[in-house]
Amino acid sequence: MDELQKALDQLDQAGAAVRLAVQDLANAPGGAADAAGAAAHTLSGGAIDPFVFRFAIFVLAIFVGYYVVWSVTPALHTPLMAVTNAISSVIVVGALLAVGASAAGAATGFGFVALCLVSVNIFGGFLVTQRMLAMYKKKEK
Amino acid sequence: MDELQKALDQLDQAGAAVRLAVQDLANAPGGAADAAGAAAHTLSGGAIDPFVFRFAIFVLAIFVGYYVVWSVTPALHTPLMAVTNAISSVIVVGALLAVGASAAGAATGFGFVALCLVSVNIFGGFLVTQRMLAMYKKKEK
Amino acid sequence: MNVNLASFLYLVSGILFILALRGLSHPTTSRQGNLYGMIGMAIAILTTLALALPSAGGFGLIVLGLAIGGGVGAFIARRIAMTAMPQLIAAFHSLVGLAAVMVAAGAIYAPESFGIGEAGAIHAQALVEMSLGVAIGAITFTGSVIAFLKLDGRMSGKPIMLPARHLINLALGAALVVLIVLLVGTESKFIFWLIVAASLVLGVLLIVPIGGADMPVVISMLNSYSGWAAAALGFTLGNLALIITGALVGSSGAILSYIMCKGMNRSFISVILGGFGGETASAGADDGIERTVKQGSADDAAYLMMNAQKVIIVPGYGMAVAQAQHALREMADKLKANGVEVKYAIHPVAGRMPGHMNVLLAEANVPYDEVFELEDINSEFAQADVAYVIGANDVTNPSARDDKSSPIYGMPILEVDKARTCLFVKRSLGSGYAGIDNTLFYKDGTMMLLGDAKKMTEEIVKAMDH
Amino acid sequence: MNVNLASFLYLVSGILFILALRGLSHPTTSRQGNLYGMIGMAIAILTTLALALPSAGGFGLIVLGLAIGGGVGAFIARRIAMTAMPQLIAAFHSLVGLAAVMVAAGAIYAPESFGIGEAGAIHAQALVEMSLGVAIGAITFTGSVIAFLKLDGRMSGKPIMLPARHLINLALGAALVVLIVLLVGTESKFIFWLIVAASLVLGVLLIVPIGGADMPVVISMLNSYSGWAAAALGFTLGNLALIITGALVGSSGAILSYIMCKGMNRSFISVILGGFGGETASAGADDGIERTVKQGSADDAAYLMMNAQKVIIVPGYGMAVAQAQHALREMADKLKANGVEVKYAIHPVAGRMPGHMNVLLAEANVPYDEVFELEDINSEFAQADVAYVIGANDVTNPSARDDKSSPIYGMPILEVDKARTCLFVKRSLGSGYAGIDNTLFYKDGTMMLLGDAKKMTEEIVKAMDH
Ligand SMILES: NC(=O)c1ccc[n+]([C@@H]2O[C@H](COP(=O)([O-])OP(=O)(O)OC[C@H]3O[C@@H](n4cnc5c(N)ncnc54)[C@H](OP(=O)(O)O)[C@@H]3O)[C@@H](O)[C@H]2O)c1
Ligand SMILES: NC(=O)c1ccc[n+]([C@@H]2O[C@H](COP(=O)([O-])OP(=O)(O)OC[C@H]3O[C@@H](n4cnc5c(N)ncnc54)[C@H](OP(=O)(O)O)[C@@H]3O)[C@@H](O)[C@H]2O)c1
Repeated sequence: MDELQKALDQLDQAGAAVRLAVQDLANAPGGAADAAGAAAHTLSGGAIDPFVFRFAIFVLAIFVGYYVVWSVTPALHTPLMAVTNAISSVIVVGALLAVGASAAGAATGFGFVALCLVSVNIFGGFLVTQRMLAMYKKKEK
Repeated sequence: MDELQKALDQLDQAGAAVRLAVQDLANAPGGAADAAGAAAHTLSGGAIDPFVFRFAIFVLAIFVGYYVVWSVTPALHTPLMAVTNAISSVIVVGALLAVGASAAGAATGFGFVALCLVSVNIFGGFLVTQRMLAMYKKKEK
Repeated sequence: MNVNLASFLYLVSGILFILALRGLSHPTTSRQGNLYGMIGMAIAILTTLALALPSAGGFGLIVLGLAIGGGVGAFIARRIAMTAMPQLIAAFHSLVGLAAVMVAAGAIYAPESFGIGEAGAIHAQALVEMSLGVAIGAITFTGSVIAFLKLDGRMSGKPIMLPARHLINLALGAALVVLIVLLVGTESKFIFWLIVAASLVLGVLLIVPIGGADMPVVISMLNSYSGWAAAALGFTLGNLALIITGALVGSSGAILSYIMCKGMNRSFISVILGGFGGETASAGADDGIERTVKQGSADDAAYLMMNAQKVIIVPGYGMAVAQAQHALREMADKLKANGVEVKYAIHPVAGRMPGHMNVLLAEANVPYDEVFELEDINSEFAQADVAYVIGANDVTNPSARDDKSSPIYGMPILEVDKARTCLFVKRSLGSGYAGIDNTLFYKDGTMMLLGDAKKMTEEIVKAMDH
Repeated sequence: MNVNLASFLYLVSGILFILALRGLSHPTTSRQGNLYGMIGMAIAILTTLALALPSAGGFGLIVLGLAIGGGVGAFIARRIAMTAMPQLIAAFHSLVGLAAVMVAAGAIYAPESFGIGEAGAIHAQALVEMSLGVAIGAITFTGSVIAFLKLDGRMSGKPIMLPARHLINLALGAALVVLIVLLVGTESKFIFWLIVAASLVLGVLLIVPIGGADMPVVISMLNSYSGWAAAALGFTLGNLALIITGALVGSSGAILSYIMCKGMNRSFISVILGGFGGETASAGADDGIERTVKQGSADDAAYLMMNAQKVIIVPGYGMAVAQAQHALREMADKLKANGVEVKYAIHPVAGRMPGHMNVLLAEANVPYDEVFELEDINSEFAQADVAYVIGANDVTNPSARDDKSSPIYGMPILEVDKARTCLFVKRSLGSGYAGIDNTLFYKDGTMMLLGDAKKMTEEIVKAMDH
């Protein structure tokens, strides 16, 4: 009887764990609730691999990039190079993850170096662009 | 003892059901595997609500729409109206779901009406655009 | 079919629609663009069929629906006269609007097939998105029907001004909001149909006070609406093709409305509030100055143009009404054969829809590289011997440039008054859509050729043969 | 922070970057655009910090890193001479490339912090995306360093042609592919560093054979690469800001390369294969025709221009070398004070990077509405009395227009030969970057003002005071 009780307790615990896991899934991402429903009738979007969405975003961003860059006036092509350089240092996001979130060690070191490098770029890039753009003036009349 | 056995059986079944549900979640969508992992360390993108992605796609598509429509030559503004009309009948997707997938009944009826209407638009829209565009000719030299 | 593959294919079809619009940046690429659009639509349809395999019966219904609708659509597309384009587009819009309502109804009646929950337990987010879609769809439907009737002349273009209409509209709008909240709470089908009914009425009320000639702006606006409705349904269905297309169509309609309003130098709000245009009595010139008009005959016009070096043709709404484009082309051919340089000048809001004149000229085989936009040709009028203004009026009115008190002051105009002689073909000295007297009629260099645009042009062609 | 909120904020920062580039469509909106860019970057940084709250020590390190890097960056940005822009941009690129390598290394050493799996069990997809990112980053790094050295004159601009270099590059590329496959299989850190090393070498080998003057194309190409590297890392990290930014930067670099190649009428492939430009001996004219050159003095030039009605100034690379922009502006002021109409004409590839001349003129306070693009001003040379060509050469060479056998045939040129008189300021009769003799030097209407651009212009200014 004792063993049975033990077995029952374990089952209970296991059940609770599973329930928790499912709840986790259902709560953390707002979409997971949909996902559960979706598995049944393949139509809802909840169950789609995020890679597809990212890819869609990537492709549309290329279109936007294409149009937005062609609309830049040739007189500002040098600032354009400077500013694209500055914004490409948004990989600082990766550097911050490596420095801040990981236990001290090699990764922190790499992250720190990356952070220093892109910081040069962030500050240098935007400031030099600003300096250039400040020089473009209209004719005073 | 019998009742206990019954209770145990039920628990077993319940456990199996939960396990199946979780497996469903993990298998069906390629990303759900990530999702499970992601709940742990908030960083991976797997756990993001698809609504965010859809919204990103929507916003970027508005940018693309803005640029692509401004790049249309004014001489083709009438065909532009015709063709946007034609492509907006992509809601045929919803009509097809209603007709095809649902049990016969009101939904099928609505779907059928919708399907007829947008079909007029699909065929009419693209064909009339084609007819118009075929008329734009260059000077023969 | 795997959902990931399906999503990817929907993305492809969205991209193809982008390429379809992109093709319209030039006539030579436009035909290919249209083809992309068709392929995109085919992909969207096939993907949906593969994703939710219909039963045999369902499949039969689908083929039937496509055949009926497709047949009607193809028939209309073949037969419609180019001059009836504005009406046709309004009519097509109304179909999209009604279809959006029907799709939403289908989703309410069979939520499982749409993956938005079970009957009685539809996701709240889906209900909100859907009711937005259905309301916009219904407004688009009745609004487009009214626009169609006005454009087709089956209903007077005169603005119909209900008393307290703003109040009624506001009340209806508020009622809609309340109904949507109730729908999310109760999921009642009755409330769903109430939303539909209220939106249908709102669509009528919003559009009747707008004058017939403002209908192009209205159509574009409704086009934009239908795009946002499609995008809302796209969110509900989690469908990338719908979301992308909705955004494209939404921006396209908004931009075209903007272009038209700028071309007329009016604010979008003033158009939407209505009351403008229609059969406003032509004001006449009551400033006490005696005005004389020089009237000419077809023979005079033929003589003048045959002896010119450069003629610029300015078509307007009257050319569309009279269907004079073919006669015009014949006249231009005669002139060119005689060594005269001929160009066409198109104002951005000439006619009754954007690009209206361009389509008609293209129909009459005028090569598009002889047709110029306002900015590109306006400086050339000063070197032209004759400006042949056929059925255009407002777009040439110099008071838009010179008279600060004119209601159209600030609207860009084609400067036909800079040409040595200005020939004006119209039926009377009446005003155009804006209802404003055109001072150009009384100018020295102007010769009026009163009569129907087509008949007059044909007579001129005949006179040229003498 | 909630992941959904974070994703939304990353989207916002991506949109702000789009608006930053959009602002550059006009000088007046450009400053606001740059501000949007800064805000976008701040949002991306703060979001990341809030999402993965660092420990106190980590936070200290982050502040330290930002301070060090930011200080150096701000210092450089303040001090750098405008003429050194090409080098600066190359140097900045190299930093982004190296940082991408370091971030990828961080991800390999601490995959948990990046949410891409556990050490020893990193997702295969992430490994592939990461190794692409790291390879492109490493190539960008060494490639940009070489470009920097060549542009800064610390390394000869002469193309260095290794024997069998195409074979070596192909072998290295193949080795990279094999290494990436091995990395995905083994997740070995040693192989990771082998990939880095191979890519670093490849970066050097790819760029050394390209002549110094082709470096602008190379920089743009590397810019584009760094964008794609960022996008690849963005896929790994599931970060919308990185994906959007990567796509923007990638397209921008590609389009600028395309514009430059078109401006030079060369194919992108021929640039990348290298061997062009550098110190090619100036060919000289060996066609046996005797050529005479009319040489003038500063006084002659001053006299000619003061008595002109319209002067068009054509700056080129020599103006940047001599830093003559301020003297030039002074000269233009004198002319304007004397009632002469002065305009500037900029060729799309004048100087050594796109928009190079525009920045320098802006630095010297030349208002941007006096500065015109090739298409807008080329027709005006025929009405100009003087074309003042300062340090430009290839972009005026009429053989690009007239001589089908010329290597630059088909490249659009500024038609300075249409002006009544053409003043050429340069130090010798040597050729420009393309190494082609300029037949304009020997034309009747041309007067050579041999000397340093700055000195000569200053002398002319002095002569104008007499
Ligand atoms: N295109 C658009 O997208 C758009 C959108 C909204 C509003 N609008 C407005 O529409 C107007 C367009 O200007 P518009 O110059 O093209 O046209 P308009 O100013 O409306 O003038 C058209 C003229 O054509 C004449 N006409 C009518 N039927 C004719 C016939 N059978 N034969 C000869 N003449 C005939 C009329 O004069 P008679 O009665 O004397 O013959 C009338 O004055 C503008 O005011 C614009 O703001 C255009
Ligand atoms: N802008 C870009 O993005 C870009 C990109 C790639 C390639 N390029 C190439 O770069 C070239 C640009 O044409 P460009 O006309 O601007 O320049 P260029 O043809 O290279 O000629 C510059 C001239 O300036 C003279 N010069 C140099 N230093 C001088 C000084 N201190 N004072 C006076 N003159 C001086 C040189 O002649 P002396 O030695 O006789 O003084 C030289 O002939 C084109 O061939 C283009 O294809 C440009």
